[in-house]
Amino acid sequence: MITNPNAYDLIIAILNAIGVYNIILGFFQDQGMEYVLRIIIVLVEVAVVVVFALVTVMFLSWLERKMFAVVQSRYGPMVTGPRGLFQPIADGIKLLGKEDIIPAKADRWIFTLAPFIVFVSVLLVFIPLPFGESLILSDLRVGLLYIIAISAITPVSILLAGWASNNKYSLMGAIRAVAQDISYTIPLAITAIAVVVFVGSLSTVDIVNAQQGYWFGFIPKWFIFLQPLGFILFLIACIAEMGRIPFDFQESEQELVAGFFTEYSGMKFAMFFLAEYAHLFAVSGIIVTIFLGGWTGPAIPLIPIQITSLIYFMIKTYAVIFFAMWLRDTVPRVRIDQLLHLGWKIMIPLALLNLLFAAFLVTFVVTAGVR
Amino acid sequence: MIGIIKGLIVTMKHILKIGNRKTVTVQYPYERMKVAPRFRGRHAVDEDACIGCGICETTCPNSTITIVKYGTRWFPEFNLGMCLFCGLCVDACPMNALKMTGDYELADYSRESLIYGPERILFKKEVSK
Amino acid sequence: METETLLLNMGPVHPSTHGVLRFKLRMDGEIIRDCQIVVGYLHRGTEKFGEMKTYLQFIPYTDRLDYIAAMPNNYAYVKAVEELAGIEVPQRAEYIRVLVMELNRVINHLVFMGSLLLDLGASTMIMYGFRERENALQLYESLCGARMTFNYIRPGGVREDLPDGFIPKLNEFIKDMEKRIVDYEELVNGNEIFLMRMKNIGVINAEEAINYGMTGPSMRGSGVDHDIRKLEPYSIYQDLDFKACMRREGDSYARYLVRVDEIRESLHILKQIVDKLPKGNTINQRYGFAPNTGAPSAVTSYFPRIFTPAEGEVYSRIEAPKGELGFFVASDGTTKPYRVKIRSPSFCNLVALPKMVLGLKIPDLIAAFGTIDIVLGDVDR
Amino acid sequence: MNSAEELKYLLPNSVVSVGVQTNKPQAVIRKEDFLKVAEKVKELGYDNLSVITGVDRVDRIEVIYNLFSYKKKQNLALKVVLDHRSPEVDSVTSIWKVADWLERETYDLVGVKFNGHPDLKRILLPEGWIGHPLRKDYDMNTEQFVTIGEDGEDIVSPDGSNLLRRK
Amino acid sequence: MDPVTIDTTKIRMTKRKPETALEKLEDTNLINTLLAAKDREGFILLTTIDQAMNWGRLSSLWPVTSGLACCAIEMMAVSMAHHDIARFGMEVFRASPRQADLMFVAGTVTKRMAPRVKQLYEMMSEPKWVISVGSCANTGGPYHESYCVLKGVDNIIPVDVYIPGCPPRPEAWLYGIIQLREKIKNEGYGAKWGLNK
Repeated sequence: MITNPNAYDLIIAILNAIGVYNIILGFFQDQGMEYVLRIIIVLVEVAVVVVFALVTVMFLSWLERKMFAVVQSRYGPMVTGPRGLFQPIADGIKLLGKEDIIPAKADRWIFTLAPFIVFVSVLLVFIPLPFGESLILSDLRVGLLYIIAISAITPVSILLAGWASNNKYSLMGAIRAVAQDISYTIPLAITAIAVVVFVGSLSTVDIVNAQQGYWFGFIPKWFIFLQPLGFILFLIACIAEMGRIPFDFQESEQELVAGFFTEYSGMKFAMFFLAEYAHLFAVSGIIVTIFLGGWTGPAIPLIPIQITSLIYFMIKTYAVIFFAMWLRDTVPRVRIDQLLHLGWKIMIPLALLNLLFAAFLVTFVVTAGVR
Repeated sequence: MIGIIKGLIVTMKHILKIGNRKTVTVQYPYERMKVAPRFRGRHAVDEDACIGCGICETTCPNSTITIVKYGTRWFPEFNLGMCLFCGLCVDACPMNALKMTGDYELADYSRESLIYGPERILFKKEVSK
Repeated sequence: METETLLLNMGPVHPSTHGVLRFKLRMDGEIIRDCQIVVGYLHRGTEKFGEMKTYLQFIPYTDRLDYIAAMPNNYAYVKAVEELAGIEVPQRAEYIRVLVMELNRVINHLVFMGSLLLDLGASTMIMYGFRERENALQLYESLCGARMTFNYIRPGGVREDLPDGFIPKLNEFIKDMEKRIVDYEELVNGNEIFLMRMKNIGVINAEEAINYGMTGPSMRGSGVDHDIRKLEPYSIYQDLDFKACMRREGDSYARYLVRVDEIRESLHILKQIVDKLPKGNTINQRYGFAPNTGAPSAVTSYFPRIFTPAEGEVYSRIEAPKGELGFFVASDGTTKPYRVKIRSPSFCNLVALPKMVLGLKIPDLIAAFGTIDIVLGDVDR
Repeated sequence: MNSAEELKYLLPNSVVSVGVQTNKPQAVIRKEDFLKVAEKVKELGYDNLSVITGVDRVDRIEVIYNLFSYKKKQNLALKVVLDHRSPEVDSVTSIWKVADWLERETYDLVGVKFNGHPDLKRILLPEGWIGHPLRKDYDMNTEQFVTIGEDGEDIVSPDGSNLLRRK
Repeated sequence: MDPVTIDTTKIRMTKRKPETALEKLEDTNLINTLLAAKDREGFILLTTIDQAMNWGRLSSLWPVTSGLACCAIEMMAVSMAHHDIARFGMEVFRASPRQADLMFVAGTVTKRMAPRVKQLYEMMSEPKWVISVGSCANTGGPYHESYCVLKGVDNIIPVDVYIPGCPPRPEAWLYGIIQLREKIKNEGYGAKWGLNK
């Protein structure tokens, strides 16, 4: 089986192109430590992704505040740096220097551990996310399953956080978060499977590759056109999964003060804050990958495909993020039982119907020669 | 779904600033709103007109005003930390000596500094010739 | 299945209690089994101040009762004093009074819409509401020098006449508001999530609403077609054309819609006043209390220092934006009232809340509570 | 015939006198018969209890009920005169639900005891506050402080040492 | 409403003591805050880090959502479109005191509310600041003769800035915030914890 190229291959290719790879490789081979080179390259990749995630989170928090402001006829952050661009940095510095409070009756270890689990689990989603042609940390053959599985860790850690805080609001927020995540992971998975039926592979790279090309010469072969219902279901499920308005029960401020992180302060709170925005980016990336053609787009001459694909991916992801923020500025929050009602009684049957429709399409239309 | 889309359109109109939906923020302190002439801010006492009669002191609902000696004459002293800014003292002044200015930048670091004695509120009316 | 109930204490500092109110809830999971309301965290003893201050000095205190719509408070107290002392008011002053009160009703309902939507989690509406409110506040500032605590209405008239350029600005505001209401309705009214949260929540029928002492728009949401402006027309309301807005459903959505309609109705009244505004004095010269204008030639006449209404008692009520606002004033013939009792709409409307929310969930409690539209300064006094 | 005179006609023994409260008819009721009169008044269609006011007249305490009928569009004020030392009157909570809080408030601030009220305790001031502020003999100079007890309820004490900050 | 624009280019990087609101705001921007390091005693590198920390703190003051009375409505007005507290990075009203840095005591502190306000203050994580807004919170204001109102919130918690007004205009409010920024700028790191006075 041919594996798709990933970022590791890309780095080696770049080193080769500059002509230094053999020298470095030779150096490590002389020492008999070829594996050290592999580790170094992997660490570089990880570092790039982590730095990218942090910068994105900072930018997103700024963007969200600006966006919020624009909708509401105001300016948003202005004083700190040009157009308030340094605002997230100031926030970060401040949160770094805040007192770290652990309530007396809290479960000390779990209370400390929970924010780290949330943050790490969100970062793990970045592994199989194709940012561009061969710009992927690792092309897992079970990529989609991996993403769904990893996102299921988040509610566990939220439950830990809510339970360990020994606060009634935290506990209720945590219980709500778990109920919500469980009921939305199922339609999420079923809709994703409908796409897998078309592709025949769980690998995210394969999913993107299957969306290259055009029907009739101008409609891109994105799954949103084959699966409009699936896309809407997936989008709703993703917003619920992220816990954003209209589904932000875990921290619904007017009801539960600050939900599961009511008792958190300082850096631990910052971890939740970072995880929230990193999650927003990751989930938007997944939506783009599955339904909006990933990094595909018309090629531009003279520019390497790695760069153009990255740009296409970013544009699409930010469009999805924009939509999520736009929706947040507009609608109120639904009630928790209405949310569960929507999840179990409407979305799951529709998702199953959508799966059936996909199977029908694959069997009778696609095999008949459209693809 | 239709209702939500309608709402989304309204917010999009604000994003794109269609119609009269522009940004309304006044960026204090870079720009300031005009303060209305009748605005009830910090007090000011006309040095020449005030006779220190104490009518403002009795009119004040909550004893913000005390009459103190300043130099050789008596003037009111305002504890702005306590003031209602209701303007009853201005209405009651028989000499038209008291007025309220448009000055609102009064925040300070201690409670004592909010007591505005005659040295901070006296002004001399410019005599027009 | 036997389940344990959870005691949840919401407030007094909680984002959605509109100030310092406390709910003691007994919860079965998310369902409210028992709701007790604890008030009094903002009790400032205003009624005692009524006895301690003179008639004139008490007017600023009334501003601080319902601080979102302070002008009706001013007016209700002054009206009681006027009835007690038998003071006549010039026609222009009456028109100006109604003008400022109706403008205040618009402001109050804008704040209501905003804070209700904020309670439901949508924070854009409150920005729009406060944006328009700010324009109205600028009108108030040019009129009486303050934004929220006006101290404007005096026994026998009003403190000052309208400033130059007030009416054109008001017209601009009315025109602007009429366009903006359409925006609000598109943003909020049809929104499915909003409907899901509001319909059939916190239902109370007409008979219960009256028995629980609800008044104002909260009561008219239950199908009781009563408005004190119509029942006992005071000031110049009998000359104006308006209707009491009413809905039959009795749920949160009906109470919300009544208020939206009332904004329209108030704008309609404002337009009529602008057309009809007569010329003349703004204060009864006998009791007049014209302020210092600074000009040396200005005729200053004073409210009599020793203003002593005859012995007696009066209960006078008006239709404030939140409901029936009444002042009971007892005089013993001295310069200070013997007793001032404030019948505040928020206090009485709040009695019905536990009745509305039993068996519902916390988010419903917040939604129903938001539609009653209370202000804690008014509840606790 | 105004509404107070109508009431006098219907219940001649219970109504002590008929008068006016500036521009509203007012009937003074014997305090023993008050609950009975209230029930009768409700039957007559006075469905809205606007306000309950307690007035401390130094030698006596008056409680004034302002009623309104949405059906007849009429006003009526009822007045009960109570003993200053132990002011007690029957509760009308069973007739008008709104009386629940209004009576609690009158109890809190004026100190009128309402017999038969389901939950007569202070409402605006914390439980344990000494004195009724709207009595004319209330001492305004005594400082009382509130602290929070273990169960989250208020505790009133004249000592504010664990609340006030040492400067 | 026609705002009066002020030319800001001339005031940047002034050496003299700031007096107007605009100068005070300019005095607390990143460059001026870092430059203040050389005026402080101690090793220059450490004081620079201190000042960077101070800059972070003064630029990102998150208030706790707690309104008490009339001033709370003006607090809402400050955060709304016309005045927009978000320009200072302060629109993040945290409902949980653990995550907040700043408490506005906006309104009358009654005797019954006082222990709760104190508790709320104690729940906030260091470093924390308090702005007392309006006459009621400053001294008891209109209600200072009342039987059930505390005569000034500084009787129970330390207050950094007092804003007079009843209620203060939003601009007065913003001026108070600028005064607080100025105060934080001149604080030593850990001054709140009593480490270096």
